Amino acid sequence: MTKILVANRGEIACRILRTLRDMGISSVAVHSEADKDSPHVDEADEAVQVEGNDPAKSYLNIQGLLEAAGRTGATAIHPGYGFLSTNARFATACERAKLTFIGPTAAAMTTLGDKRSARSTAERCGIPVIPGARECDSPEAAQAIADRVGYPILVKAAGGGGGRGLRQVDEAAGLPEAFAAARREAESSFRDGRMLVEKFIHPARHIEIQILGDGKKAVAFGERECSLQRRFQKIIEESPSPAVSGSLRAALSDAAERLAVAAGYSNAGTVEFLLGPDGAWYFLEVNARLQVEHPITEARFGIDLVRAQVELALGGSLPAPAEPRGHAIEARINAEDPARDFLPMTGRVAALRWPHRPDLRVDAGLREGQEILPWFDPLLGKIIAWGPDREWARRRLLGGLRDLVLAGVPTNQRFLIDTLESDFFVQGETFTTTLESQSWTPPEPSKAMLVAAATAAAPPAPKSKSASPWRTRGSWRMGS
Amino acid sequence: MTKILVANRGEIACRILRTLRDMGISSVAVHSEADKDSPHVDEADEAVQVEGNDPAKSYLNIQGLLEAAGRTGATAIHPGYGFLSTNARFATACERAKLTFIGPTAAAMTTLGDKRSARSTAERCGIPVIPGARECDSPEAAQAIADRVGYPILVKAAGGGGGRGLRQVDEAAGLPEAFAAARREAESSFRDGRMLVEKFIHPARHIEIQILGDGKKAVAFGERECSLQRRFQKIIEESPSPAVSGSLRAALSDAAERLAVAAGYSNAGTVEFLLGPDGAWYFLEVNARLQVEHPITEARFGIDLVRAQVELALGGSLPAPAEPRGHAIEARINAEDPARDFLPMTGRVAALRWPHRPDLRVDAGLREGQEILPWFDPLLGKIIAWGPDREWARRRLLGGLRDLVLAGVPTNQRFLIDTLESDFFVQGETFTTTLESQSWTPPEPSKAMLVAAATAAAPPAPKSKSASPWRTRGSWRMGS
Amino acid sequence: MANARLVENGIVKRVVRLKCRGRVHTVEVDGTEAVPRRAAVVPVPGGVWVSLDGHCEFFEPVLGSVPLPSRAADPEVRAPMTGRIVSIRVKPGDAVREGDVLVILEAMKMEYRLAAPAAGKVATVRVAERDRVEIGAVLVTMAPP
Amino acid sequence: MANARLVENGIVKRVVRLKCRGRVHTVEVDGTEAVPRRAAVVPVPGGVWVSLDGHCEFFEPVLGSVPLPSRAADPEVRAPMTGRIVSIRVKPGDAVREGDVLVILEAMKMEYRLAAPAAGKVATVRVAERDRVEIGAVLVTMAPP
Repeated sequence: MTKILVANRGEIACRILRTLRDMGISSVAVHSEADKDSPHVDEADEAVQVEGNDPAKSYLNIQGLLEAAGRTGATAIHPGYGFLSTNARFATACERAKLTFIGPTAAAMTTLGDKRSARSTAERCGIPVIPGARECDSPEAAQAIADRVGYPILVKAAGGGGGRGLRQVDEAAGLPEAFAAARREAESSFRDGRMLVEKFIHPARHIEIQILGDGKKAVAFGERECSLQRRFQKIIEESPSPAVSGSLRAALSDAAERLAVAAGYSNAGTVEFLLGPDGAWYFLEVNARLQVEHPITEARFGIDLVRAQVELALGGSLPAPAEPRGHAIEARINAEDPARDFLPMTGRVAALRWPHRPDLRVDAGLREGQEILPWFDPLLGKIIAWGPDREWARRRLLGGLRDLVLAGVPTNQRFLIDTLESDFFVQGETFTTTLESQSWTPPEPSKAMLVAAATAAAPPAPKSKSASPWRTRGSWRMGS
Repeated sequence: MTKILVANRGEIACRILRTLRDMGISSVAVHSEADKDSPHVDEADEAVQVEGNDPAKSYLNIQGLLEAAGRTGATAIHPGYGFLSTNARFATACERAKLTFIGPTAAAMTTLGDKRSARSTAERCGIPVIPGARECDSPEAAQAIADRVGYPILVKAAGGGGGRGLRQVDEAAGLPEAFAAARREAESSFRDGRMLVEKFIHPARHIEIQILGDGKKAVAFGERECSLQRRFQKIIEESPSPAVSGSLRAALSDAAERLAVAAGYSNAGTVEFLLGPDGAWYFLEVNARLQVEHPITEARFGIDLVRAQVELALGGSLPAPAEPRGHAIEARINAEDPARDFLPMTGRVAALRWPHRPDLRVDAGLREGQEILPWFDPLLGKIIAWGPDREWARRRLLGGLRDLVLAGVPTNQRFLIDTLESDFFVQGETFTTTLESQSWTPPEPSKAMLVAAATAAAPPAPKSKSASPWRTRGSWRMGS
Repeated sequence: MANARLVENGIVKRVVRLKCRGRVHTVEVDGTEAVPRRAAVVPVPGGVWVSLDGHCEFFEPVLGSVPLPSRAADPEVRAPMTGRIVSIRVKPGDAVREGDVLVILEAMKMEYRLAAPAAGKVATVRVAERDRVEIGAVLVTMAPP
Repeated sequence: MANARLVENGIVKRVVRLKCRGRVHTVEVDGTEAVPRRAAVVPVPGGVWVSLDGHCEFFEPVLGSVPLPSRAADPEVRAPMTGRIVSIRVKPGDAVREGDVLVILEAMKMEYRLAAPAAGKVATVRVAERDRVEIGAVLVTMAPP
């Protein structure tokens, strides 16, 4: 009997748990003390509290997670994304504890999850890589590489991802501080302070290929364009990319499949590329796990990637790649203030109404009354629209974002709407630097919003005569 | 500038209004006095109250609807399903008022919407029809036909649909009363007392073909099997049908397209067939409008049928039929008691939580606190699941139905779950008489449900002494 | 009486009789029972709806010889058990209909939707969101319409 | 007072001042205004959230007629969000220029550099490295140069 522990929280834990329920597989949720009332806890058949020094640490507590699996009789672990999903030590620990880790083997994860090792594997496969990317342990070593390839450069964590431990450096003077800050972030986020330096390709598009592997073969499931990023984190993703031709898609898919096969990669993974302004493309890195933006691939290919992950991990065979259809766009709803440098926001969800309409999918793990805590990623949920073409998917997504009500914590909702309505998005002119080069000012609240707020903030005097303070005072004056 | 008035309410009005919003088309809702707070009113840009002698009559008030269109400057009317959607007089009145009726022309509606005329058109096209189906104005005439084709027979309204004005008669003795009852229902539902009598094919499957026409050409979008019915109304629909082979699909599609072309049919419509136990099939009738179950076709073909309807009505060209994909199943959530002959139920929605998961669509127009009124169809909403195969769609739909919380009014939720889990459904052995031949008993409430109810219904006595009414009374007695 | 109290090993057990679809069920509860939190428990005038895993039923407490005071007459809405206020749906002056949800209370891993016992106006709201409230505490007071 | 009342043609008009994203808006309402019903209006302690067509903002009623202090002149540097102090770059008595980094705060796995709002002198440092701080907590106070 298979029983799967989901070592994650939030929308991705909810999403995985729902597929497990549909598969008829028993599930176990884990949670920190602060998360004991979080929605993902309700989605599982059982829930176990795992200790941690802060609420996020519970999900990084390898020993605690293995104990939770042992106590509940779980036979497999799905790591989701983030947290321990790309931690080879965790994958190894699961293997030792005779738990099926739903992801690549620790060996493949080490080969492709580590940026340096992934790069040399790519080079051996004849896949182009970004000039100058070398590991360096000091600001001085970084400076030497930068001098060779020229500024701007990127300093980034060798063992990380998700935009943390990443800094752009435009000139030599800024390098030492950027290097130190990136390393601190890398150490705190990934417990791994190794850094890489590389040439900054500009303007570039971020194109990634979804793959599924069984250790011997690998199949590509098209590309996703994830160029729209703030603070190096993706915010709007789409598939297909408006910039990828059939021949480019074939080349990228072939490269991704070769890389996966070379590493003996099993389960779901993503191979990221940068597409330069001259049409040249470079291998960037491998995300050896499920991605936040996986639903846009699911919408086009009619596949449930979590189900495919579980089936592959349990010894199933690779699904046949279906013909993709139409266009899908995802928008991430974050608790953040786009008007103040996307500062993460906390608060309490005071009202929540997700949109419902054809070909619109909502992935979230949120409820009214829930406290948004500062220790976690600001992602509150995702809205994914599918359409027969890009324009229809864009309109559907806009419709969904306009219908969404999420009050009590500031979010990027209106920023997403304005971005999807911008000329650059309509024209598909999306680059990794697009959002940071645009300044966004929140629109003034409309007359209707102000009137609604004024009415609620200062309700009119009651109409009943006895209750009116004016009437009362008048009578008094008359009587005095 | 196009502006569309939606002459309907409930889930279908909400669904149409959302597509209009995504298309950037201004919209007008209409509502009866009792419906002024209903969800569909909020979904439109404008709303107009239309008078009626009872809350449902507003939506049948042709003059009132045309006035609402005139007052708001609407240029077109979408009738949804039910109400006036297949009323040729309404289509004609719209044409006269220079309003685009989003549906077939009044002429095509008359040719195919009327059962007698549709049957003779089918016969002219060489499409098989059910033996003995003839119009008859008296029980005696009906008896003569029945004697010829043999019992059981069906008595049904010539100008109706949706199961109203329809009776099965097993022997001659029951005919007079059944005929009278069916005619009464037909007159009250459709203001049309003409009746048909026909041979009852048994056991039969209900198979229907979705078509889109432009008046000259017609395109089929696969079949839907809608055999599972209670009180002659569909309750679970799926596409494709487990009983339809590729050659049968081609034959049915060809018949549907030929019929539509013969009638000069434009816009969306559905051609219904009965599939007999011997594999023979018969033309049944045409639904000259959008169907309740249209989302399962949308899920497989990646088409928005409401958008296609609007575009066709505004002079657009027929969409190309895409290759269908996977399997889709719809379940209708009705306010009714399956344990008491599906008696419609009323009440107030006290709690409502729709399911969210990949490839699950919810079409509804319902909110917490809403009163379910007795004048309307008991349909509260629909859950539609897509999957790469039938079994996965079935499991997804079951997952969604189990997650749904809809309290305050009795519904068929648990009945739908048990039906989807039944052997006959799993094996695809679904016939129009399947549900009425099964008896369903609601399961006993589980221990957990009873404990939850007991805790909430009779909370423990307050611990504070002063707050206890018993303590207070005791003191009184002591003092007296 | 609907609810008899038994004391067993120092734990107060209550015996509750509930009618569901015409059948009376007798349930013993002592407050230590675990109910899955995905259960929705929705008290309304006259009883409570419980929805769990797609099975939703209405339960009506069966009243014995001593009639309980009519809920409709009670101008005070009290906490049925000790817990935490999750959400307040009304403010003073709001007109409510019978059955409108006033306050959502979380206790024992379940949400309780406390509804207006009769149509009327909200007179006072005595608690704030996130407050911990004791059993029997007055949460909302009502005035006639 | 935040809300003045005007009487015009027998209708009581109220003038309400609301702060949204630092800007004060003055609104006249008489209760006859139509607000689209799809707008969500969510009162919470301290103000009200309004969400309409995908635009959601928080409005705070402005009390009193005294002008608000200018932000630039604010002598207190506060935590923009709840988090942990990673690094403190100044000590009391340090002269700083506008934009100089005073404190680095980590929250949601990212670093925030809190800079001097104007040139001046550091008066007090109220936190230590590794402290957890709540949103709005004063971290550093400034004195004129």
